[in-house]
Amino acid sequence: METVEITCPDQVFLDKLDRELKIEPKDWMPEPYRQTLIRQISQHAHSEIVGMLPEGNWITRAPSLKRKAILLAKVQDEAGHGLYLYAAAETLGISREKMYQQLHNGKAKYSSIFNYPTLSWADIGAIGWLVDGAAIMNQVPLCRNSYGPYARAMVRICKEESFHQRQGFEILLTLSRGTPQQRAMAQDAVNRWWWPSMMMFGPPDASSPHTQQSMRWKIKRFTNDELRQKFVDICAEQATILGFSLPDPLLKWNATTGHFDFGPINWDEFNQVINGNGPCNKERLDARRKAWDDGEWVREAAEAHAAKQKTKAAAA
Amino acid sequence: METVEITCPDQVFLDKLDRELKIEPKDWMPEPYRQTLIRQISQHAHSEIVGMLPEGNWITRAPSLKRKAILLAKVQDEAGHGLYLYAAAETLGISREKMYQQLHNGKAKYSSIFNYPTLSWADIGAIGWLVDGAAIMNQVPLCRNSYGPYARAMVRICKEESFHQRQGFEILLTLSRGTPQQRAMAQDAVNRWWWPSMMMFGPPDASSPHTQQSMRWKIKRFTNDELRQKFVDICAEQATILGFSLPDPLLKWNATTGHFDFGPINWDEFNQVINGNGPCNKERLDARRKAWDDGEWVREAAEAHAAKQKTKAAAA
Amino acid sequence: TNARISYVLYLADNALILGHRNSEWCGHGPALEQDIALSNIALDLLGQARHLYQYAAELYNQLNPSAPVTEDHLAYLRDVRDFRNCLLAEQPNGHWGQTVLRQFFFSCWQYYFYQQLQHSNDTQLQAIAIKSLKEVTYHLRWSSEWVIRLGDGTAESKTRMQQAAADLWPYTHELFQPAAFEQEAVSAGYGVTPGSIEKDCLGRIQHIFSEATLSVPVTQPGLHSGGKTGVHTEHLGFILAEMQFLQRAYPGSEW
Amino acid sequence: TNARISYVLYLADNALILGHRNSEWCGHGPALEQDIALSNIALDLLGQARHLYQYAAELYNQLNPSAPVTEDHLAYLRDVRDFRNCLLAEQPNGHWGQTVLRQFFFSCWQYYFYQQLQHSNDTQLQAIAIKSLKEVTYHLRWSSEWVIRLGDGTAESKTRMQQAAADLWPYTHELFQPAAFEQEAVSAGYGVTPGSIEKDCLGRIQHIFSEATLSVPVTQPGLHSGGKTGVHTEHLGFILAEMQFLQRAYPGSEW
Repeated sequence: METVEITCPDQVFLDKLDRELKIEPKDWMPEPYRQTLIRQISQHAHSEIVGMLPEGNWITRAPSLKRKAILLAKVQDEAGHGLYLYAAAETLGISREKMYQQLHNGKAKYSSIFNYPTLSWADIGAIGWLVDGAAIMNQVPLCRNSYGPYARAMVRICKEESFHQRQGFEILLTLSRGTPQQRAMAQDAVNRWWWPSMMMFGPPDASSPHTQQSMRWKIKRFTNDELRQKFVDICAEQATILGFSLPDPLLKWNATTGHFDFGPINWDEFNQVINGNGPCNKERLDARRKAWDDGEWVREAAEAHAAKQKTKAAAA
Repeated sequence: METVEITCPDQVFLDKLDRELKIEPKDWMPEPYRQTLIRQISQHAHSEIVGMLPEGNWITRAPSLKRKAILLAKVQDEAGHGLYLYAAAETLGISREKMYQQLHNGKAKYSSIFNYPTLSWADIGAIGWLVDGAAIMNQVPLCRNSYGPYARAMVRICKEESFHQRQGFEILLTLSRGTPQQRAMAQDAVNRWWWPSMMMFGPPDASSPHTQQSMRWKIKRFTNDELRQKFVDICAEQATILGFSLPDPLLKWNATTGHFDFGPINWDEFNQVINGNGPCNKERLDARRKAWDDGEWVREAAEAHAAKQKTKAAAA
Repeated sequence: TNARISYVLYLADNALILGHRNSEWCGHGPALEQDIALSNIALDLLGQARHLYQYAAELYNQLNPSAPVTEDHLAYLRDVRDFRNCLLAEQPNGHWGQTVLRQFFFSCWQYYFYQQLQHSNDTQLQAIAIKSLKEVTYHLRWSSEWVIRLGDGTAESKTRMQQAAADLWPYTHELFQPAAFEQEAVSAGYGVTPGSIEKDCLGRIQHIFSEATLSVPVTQPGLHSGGKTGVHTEHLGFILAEMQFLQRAYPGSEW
Repeated sequence: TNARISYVLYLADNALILGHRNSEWCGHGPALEQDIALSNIALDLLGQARHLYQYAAELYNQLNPSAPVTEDHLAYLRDVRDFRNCLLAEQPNGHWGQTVLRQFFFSCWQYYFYQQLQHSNDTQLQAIAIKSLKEVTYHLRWSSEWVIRLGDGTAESKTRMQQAAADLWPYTHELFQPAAFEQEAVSAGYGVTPGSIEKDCLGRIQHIFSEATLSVPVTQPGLHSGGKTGVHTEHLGFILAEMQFLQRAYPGSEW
């Protein structure tokens, strides 16, 4: 008589996590893990799509043909990232339409940074340098996250993002070597985007209740504060190269900790923006809703045409 | 027994015309006279309204605050002219809505000149000088036309139009004294607006079948060709003052006739524009239709509110 | 005097940008009479802007006599971050209801503001306030009437107005939050304390909204501000690109 | 060589302005996939424009070595009357169907045009034609598919497409009417006779329209032309005001 070993699925799942194996769509996974991933991946996808808007705002006004081509290609890349991520989320059993619905009705969030306006060309540089910089800091560890489709999407995304970040840095570098007006424009952009970028890492660990669970599930690899500190350390150095200051009088090298100290973040502002009261929340959502609504007849026609073709093919 | 003299109304009407008395709304008038007036006055009103569009196109781009104020006031005056004229036409038993309908469905015409685009700031000067100039030439005799309300509207309009014409001339004069680029801009505008302005007087007398009847009715006082010749004579002189040439190699003083000779007019182009194939016919009508359609809920709300107020007043 | 220039530019930019927005309607209004009325308001605002820019240029030229500027320099050669107008003024026209409501909120503020500015110790500002107040009184009446008409019109118009109120209301707070140059203006006796007119404004808005059967939105002063220090919405850049094209493309020309 | 510069600028402006229009869709397309596809076409056109402007600048600088220009001078510092693009390219995006139809008409023309230009005796134009043709072949296929899909889709989409065809068709004639610089280009052997590709274009359009169950509008060549000599529609001025703002506002800067 043979003995049959029954392993409970939960244990298989945790075992895989421990052995740094990927969870794949057909694998069993705990429902809260699935829900957390859906929330996070779709939020990330929405961020890519909404993130097209503030930068897209300067495509028609880019100051040279070369910059115009680079910017257009970049914003297009973001659409591509959105595609990868929606596809990854779909493997968890949610449709793209459903995710859009949640975006449009305000149930799903997106990165609050995109609720700030782009006011000058230098903002395109500052977004590349700071916003993409912060994004990469968040995303590189995600390449090793436990859910296979998400991790693979992140690998492709990170490669492009670091390219974007260098482009942003290069815009600022060019401005830093330009006329006094250009330098002022760039410093102003850095001033406006610095603190919102710092907020991109999310609330401080002390008020981030889900962090522990996400780390256990290997969705998250570092805490918000750890990543934020890394970001500050890198940016503080790079700002020197650019010759711009960061708008934080408390920013200072701390030889004891081996890190830069920095001033307090205005979490009240962060919460306001998250809750819909940022400078551009309404514009961003309105633009997305309008694109979707305006596209309805197009999607319907495309479906109708495809159905006709199918019928024809079947008849033939 | 007294004898009753019965005068047939037709005779009273013609008698009035002969004595240069005005026909008033309550007076009897022949139906064709009424119809001709409705057609002419509404066409004139529509021209004012559609004429707001090509010039309105430069309000947001006027090159100085003073020019912006002058242009805005001018376009606003045209709306005022439209109002006077619609009101004059309404005295003949047609509603403004009906006239709009005829404009929007293409049944009613408007001056074909407004189907050309305004491409530079100098066009605003050229329109003032040439288009308003031609309009005045047409309109001054209309101040003496036989229909009272129309004649009185024209008196007010002519006063403002000649003011506009001077403003246009002054724009061109300023450009003529400006940079080489500005002079070129102005010459180009004159080149583009000259022939369409010449067409504003309508087809040559030989192919203008209604002229005789209109002159008998004292709606018209001069023939198309007479007015056109007057216009050429004046403009040829003024062009010299401005230092611009008119784009007609055959334009030449003729000592025998005491007038300027001029080259042949492209009536084929004129007919194309009249028949809807001008450069901007579609844009102009679309803009008017859109304004009307977009305003529907506003007009409905205003009526509903007025009705409520009336009910309240009656109840009080 | 730098603060004084900022102060005057703030008032000038407000008038220019809202006048510009209104002028976009010219030829496209819901009825001829309204086309004319709104163009009139645009013209009044443009006139106010000119007086203010002329005064600002005068102040500027006293400080920088070697490179004198004109009203047109100030209107046409400053970029977005130098404009100080409130964000309300630059919001898109939207439909007619949004335009008249934007005008109502703005005129309401201007009305109480100019009433106070009449007592400025700066005689030029005083004179501009007195002259402008007559115009603004009419703007306020006209826009109030339209708010009432559309609020208390049809079901559709009421819905549209209530939505417009929700959209525009967050931009009203900024008008009552003092910028540094306003605080200096108050200390020096030529400016108005922004907060001092908030109660009157709110009262007037409540009164008109109640006649219009509309409810006044409730929001907290938040992030829909920054115009006074040049942090605008994304709309202003497009306004300026269009408005300033000729002056930028043909520098130094007379028009 | 002046005619050659005009010729190259005509081709460059066509590509730039249509690319610009397409790029306005970026972030606003009916679906992500389409957003990406149209941005790709915009990028291709922008790339073509750059090659052409660079060549035009080279020709120009040979004539005027003392004041050399770059691709950016040509794109950013000419005003409306100097742009030579066809009027079709500058027409507003309208709805998605209008945009894809505009692209179809244009790509159809570009496809047959570049096929001929491959035989230009100007080696630079030849090279640009060969490179561009690969891209345009894809644009033509993509836009054809969309015309078919929307024409033979729902009743609504068919109506919209037939209306779009009526609106855009009058602007197609211009492409086949020779400007003076084109006649010179043909005589000198580096250009394409515009009329020579009309039949092929029309045939292709008829074929695709028939698959799309749409009828080809019938209009005579008329007054919807002038782009080649700088007589544009009123749209181009607004495109340039926006596009050129930074170069105009901050002259002589590196970006």
